[in-house]
Amino acid sequence: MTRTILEVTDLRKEYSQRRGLISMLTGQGRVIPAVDGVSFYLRENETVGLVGESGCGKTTIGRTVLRLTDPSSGRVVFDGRDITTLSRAELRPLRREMQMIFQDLDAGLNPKMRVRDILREALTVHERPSDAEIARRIRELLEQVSLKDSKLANFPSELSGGEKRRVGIARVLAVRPRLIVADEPTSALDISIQAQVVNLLRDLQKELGLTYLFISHDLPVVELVSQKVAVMYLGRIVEMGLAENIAHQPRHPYTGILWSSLADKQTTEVNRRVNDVTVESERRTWGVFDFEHPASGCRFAPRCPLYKDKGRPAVCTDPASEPQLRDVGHGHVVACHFA
Amino acid sequence: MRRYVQTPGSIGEFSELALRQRAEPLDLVYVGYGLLVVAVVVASYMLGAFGWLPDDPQAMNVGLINAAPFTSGHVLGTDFLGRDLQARLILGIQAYFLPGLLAITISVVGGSILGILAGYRGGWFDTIITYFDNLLDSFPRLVLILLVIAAFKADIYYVMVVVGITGMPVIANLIAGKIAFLRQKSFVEAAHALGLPAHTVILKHILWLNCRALLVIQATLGMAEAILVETSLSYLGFGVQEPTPSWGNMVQAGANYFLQGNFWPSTAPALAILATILGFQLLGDGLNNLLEGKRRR
Amino acid sequence: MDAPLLAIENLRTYFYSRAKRAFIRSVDGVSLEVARGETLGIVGESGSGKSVTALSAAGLVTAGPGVISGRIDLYSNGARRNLLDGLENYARIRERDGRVMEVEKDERGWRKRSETLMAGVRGKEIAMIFQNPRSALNPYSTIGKQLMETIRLHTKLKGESEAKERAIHWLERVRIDSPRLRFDNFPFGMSGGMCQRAMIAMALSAEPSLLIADEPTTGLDVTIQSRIVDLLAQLKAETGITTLLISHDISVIQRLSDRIAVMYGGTVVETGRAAEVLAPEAKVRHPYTTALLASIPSAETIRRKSYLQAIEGEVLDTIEVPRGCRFYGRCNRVTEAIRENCAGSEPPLGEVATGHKVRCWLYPATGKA
Amino acid sequence: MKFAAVKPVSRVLARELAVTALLLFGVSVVVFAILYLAPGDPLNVLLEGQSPRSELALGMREALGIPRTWYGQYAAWFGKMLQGNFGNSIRTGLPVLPELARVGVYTLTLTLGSLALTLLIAVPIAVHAAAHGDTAGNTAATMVAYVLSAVPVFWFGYIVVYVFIHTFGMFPLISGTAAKQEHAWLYFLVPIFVLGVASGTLSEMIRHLREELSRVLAEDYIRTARAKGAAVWRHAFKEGFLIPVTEIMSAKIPFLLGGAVIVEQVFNWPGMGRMAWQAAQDRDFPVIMGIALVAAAFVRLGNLLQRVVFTAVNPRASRE
Repeated sequence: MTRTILEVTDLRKEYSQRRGLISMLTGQGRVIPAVDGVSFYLRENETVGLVGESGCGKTTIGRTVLRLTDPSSGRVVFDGRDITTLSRAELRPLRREMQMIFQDLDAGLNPKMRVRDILREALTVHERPSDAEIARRIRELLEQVSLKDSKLANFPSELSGGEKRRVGIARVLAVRPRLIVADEPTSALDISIQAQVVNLLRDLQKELGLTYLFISHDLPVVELVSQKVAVMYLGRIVEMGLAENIAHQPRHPYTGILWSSLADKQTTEVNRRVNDVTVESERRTWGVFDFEHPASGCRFAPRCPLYKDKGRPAVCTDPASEPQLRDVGHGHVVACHFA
Repeated sequence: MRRYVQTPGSIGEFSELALRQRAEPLDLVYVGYGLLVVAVVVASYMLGAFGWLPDDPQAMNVGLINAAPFTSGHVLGTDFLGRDLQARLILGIQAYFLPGLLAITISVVGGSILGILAGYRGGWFDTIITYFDNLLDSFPRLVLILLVIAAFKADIYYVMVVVGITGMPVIANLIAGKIAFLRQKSFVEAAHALGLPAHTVILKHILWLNCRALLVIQATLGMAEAILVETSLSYLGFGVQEPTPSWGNMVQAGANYFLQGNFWPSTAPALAILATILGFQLLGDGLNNLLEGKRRR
Repeated sequence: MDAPLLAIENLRTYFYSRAKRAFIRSVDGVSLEVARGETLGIVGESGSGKSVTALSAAGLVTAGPGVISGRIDLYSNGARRNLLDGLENYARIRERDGRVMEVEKDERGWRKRSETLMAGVRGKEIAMIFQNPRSALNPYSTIGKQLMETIRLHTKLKGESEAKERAIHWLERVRIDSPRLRFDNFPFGMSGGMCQRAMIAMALSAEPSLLIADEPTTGLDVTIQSRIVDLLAQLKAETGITTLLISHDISVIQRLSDRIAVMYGGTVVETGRAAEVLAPEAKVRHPYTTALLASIPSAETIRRKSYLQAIEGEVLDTIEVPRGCRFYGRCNRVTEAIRENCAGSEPPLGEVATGHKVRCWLYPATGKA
Repeated sequence: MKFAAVKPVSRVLARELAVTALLLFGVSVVVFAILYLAPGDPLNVLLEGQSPRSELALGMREALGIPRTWYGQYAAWFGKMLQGNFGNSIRTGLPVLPELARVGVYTLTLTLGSLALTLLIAVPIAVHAAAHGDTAGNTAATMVAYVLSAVPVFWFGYIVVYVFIHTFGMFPLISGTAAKQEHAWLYFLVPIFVLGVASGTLSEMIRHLREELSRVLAEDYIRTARAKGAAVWRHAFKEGFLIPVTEIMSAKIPFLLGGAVIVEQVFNWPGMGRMAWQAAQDRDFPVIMGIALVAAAFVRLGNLLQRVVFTAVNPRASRE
């Protein structure tokens, strides 16, 4: 059994939406919970996929785990240390161990710096290697991400999407991290390049023993790269378990809808039932992301086909009984009254 | 008719061209003219500061009043007291040059600090700074200057402090906007994630690498503003006083003879103002188009 | 095949890169036909020219030099009209070695002429829906007003109240509920899926003969994507409208298209019946299409956790277009027998089976058959 | 993300009014601070007339009920101002507020007139340039605007005056009462013309409007309008024209007020600018303060109007 490298317990992150001096003085303004009590852990050298629709809080989890933003409450234990209590200065040496690949291809690539300078800077953040050592490491990094030497003199704007992504990955690898949060690493890329990057990430994991938190809405890719998958809905994990179980034997109705909508696009048979229900949900909630007025009880109830089938049981909308994650065997957890 | 021509070359040779090759010719003209003006102004300032003038600016020649250009050794003619206009124009630069630099320094430094606080720290700072900007924008600049003159004294350095402070909001907004743009690209966040200390991110990545062009542009535009304010005040009689020359008081003094048909003593400094302000403005705009990619199309 | 509704012939749409002083050959000799009643899906990666083809057909290319040559024939009301008719007079093209080196274009004259040709076509005959529906709808006007504008422009319903009734009818048809309430909504208060429904309603309310759907699901959530695809399928079944569908998402194309065209680097590399081109067991297929399909994780790949078969190299940037086959640099099926051809000259789009054409030197003989 | 419900325009208006009040309060603090920091004791002038700063005087001040602390002084001053008492002019002894009201009308005529003129020139050039790109015509017009924007207003004024003397044989430097003469309208129009053309706002107006309009014309929803065969101008009008025009108008008010100081000086125009000049010469604090406050109020009012237009036009603006 490998070691647990990251353990997240009851993580919460709220954004207060206060703008302007007046609302600031009166203290008015909304508080929007982006992440609402999330717990999970990552073992060394494994990949955990985090899926869900846009706005469900997956990116916020990634950022909070690395403390790019401070959590409202909860613990994030990285390698035995709770990083939520560390000061900025104490945190900096830990930064080299946990890195993030951002969705935006330009993240970290200063438009006014050449690729060589970007990599050099990354190599010298945490240590002071000699020039020869830097040159050697840059060559090594280029090799790891299969990028041509000639690109070193380029500015980011002169690179293609795939090359930018590779430079971004090289920049992250420069500090020799152990944990990488990959936030939608392929969504900004062309299909043929996506496959290259997915392969590259898997190679690097094997080669360097990396641990990934793989955030994506691309379900087949997540299923391919992850050992475990967590499904998020409106700031909560509603189901988590082994990738193949999540994909093929989902217990939570939302997971079912996610995967079947993928199949829907491909097959000509229309799953009328799911469609009706989801259309109804738009009617009910004015779009999906109503954080201000989450349905009381189970927050998925307004969109839930099961809820409808079961004749709208009161337990689903009872504010006192929001379904909690419970184990249904083999470490597969699900937050549904009827799973 | 618009022409599009491909540079001849074989496959794989269409590398990025040098800036001057892909720039709009008009922008190059703007910048070229602006640089010329800057060079002339700086050189003239030096000449004035060391007193290397073509003629004594205070020497009166009552026999040669309001002379036309090229009259007996006076390349630009003489004014109403027969003083050499060329020498006085050169000396007039003293009136705004250092004060203008002071104003620019205040607005660039102050604006950068405010902009970084607003853009980088955000939240409270952003709100407070927005209100501060709005507050400064509420005063017509010249009225505020007159208020300061009334309260303190008609000193150009006091005035330029006001000009500098009122110039801060523009720069603060531009920098905050630039930071917002970089943030949107997750740039700031990625730098933090890598473990770069905040001061490196702010000073190196944001200010030096991404805002320097913008600050140079704003500084040139700021100089145009400073010249405008100085000449206006001198014209109104609050700036440099006769017999010390300033472009503004030269226009004012010459204007008394304007309606008699003696345009030149007033027009020469006016043209100097026009050419200089235009130079700084065109330089700013041209650089904006070239460096910041703000195309007119 | 049925009579075509739209026939694009040898269309070239170029843009100009000031930074490189070179042409971006976005669409470089595309020929396509859309038959009445069918859905033609164009699939390709970014920069393949699929969207520019559609925009050119609708006369919506604004950056210069834009469309520089070709024919776009629209068959409507029993007549054929070329939407690029007479425009060649406004552009002078100088070529060297079959490569455009200089374009001189009277853009104002071109635009004027094009607007005249497109009047009564755009919106009326050809309607379009776009990606990012929220920014494609006017944020300063309500959904209802925008719908009514289209209806009053293009149908016989000119009156305020009848147009409003028709608008509400269309909101219902795209499954927007409480359409009377939605009618007065501004786009910003609505979800992306809802906005796309409104876009579709607006496009169809003019009762056009051709619908161009340019990446209709891009940028939407997975669950919403499937519902939009579903809606398009249902509306297609109800109205039988001819559709030109553009997407980079093969699953969307697969689900909705009768025929497909695969684009790469500004040209069509393969076209044929969707079932035939995308069939897993297809033998004759363009190497690019094969590779594209292999890039997507299949059930088999996922089950065995095996590697994806990625296409090496980068997507062609359409500035440095090679002389030979555009896919040559990334192709893994080049044999010694054809290498010289692949590197030296562009293969023709040859017919390998009835209605199935492939632009590849691997299939030359059947091409002439 | 979730969008807040649309708020009625009236609530947004109330908010903007509150912001305006807050800013005007800030303006008064700035004005007070300048005078407080000034050498001499200008505040005395405001509070009870001139008296030297000495122990005796301080005793006198207390006897007269003048607060010793700065905030006390501010409160007293602010309270008087709220009652409409801006003090009396030192030079003329007249109460400031009615005087300001009298001359304010002239300045308003001058600035608003020149604003209208600037728009009249800038809008066609900007719209043409946004719609057609660089053409010889609009490039030339933009260049002329650039040059005019750099022309010193005072000198330009003399040129215009000179031209008038030679074409109309008249001398349009007036003191405001000469309105009975022949060609009286010229006496008004000439200063407006000078300020409108050479105040330095022309080129900025053209640039701002052109940039905004070009940006909007490239928006997705304009492409949609074209795709459905609708009139592009109707769709681009609100965001591409109405909003930038009100924005630039509001932003340029302070510059025009500053320019008015000079133009009024050149043309002897009996407005606030001339009054400010006179007051600065005489260190007539009550007057210059009053002018600063009124000018700031004018600027804020322009801004408020712009916000109202923006809110009324833009459905997103009512989202806080």
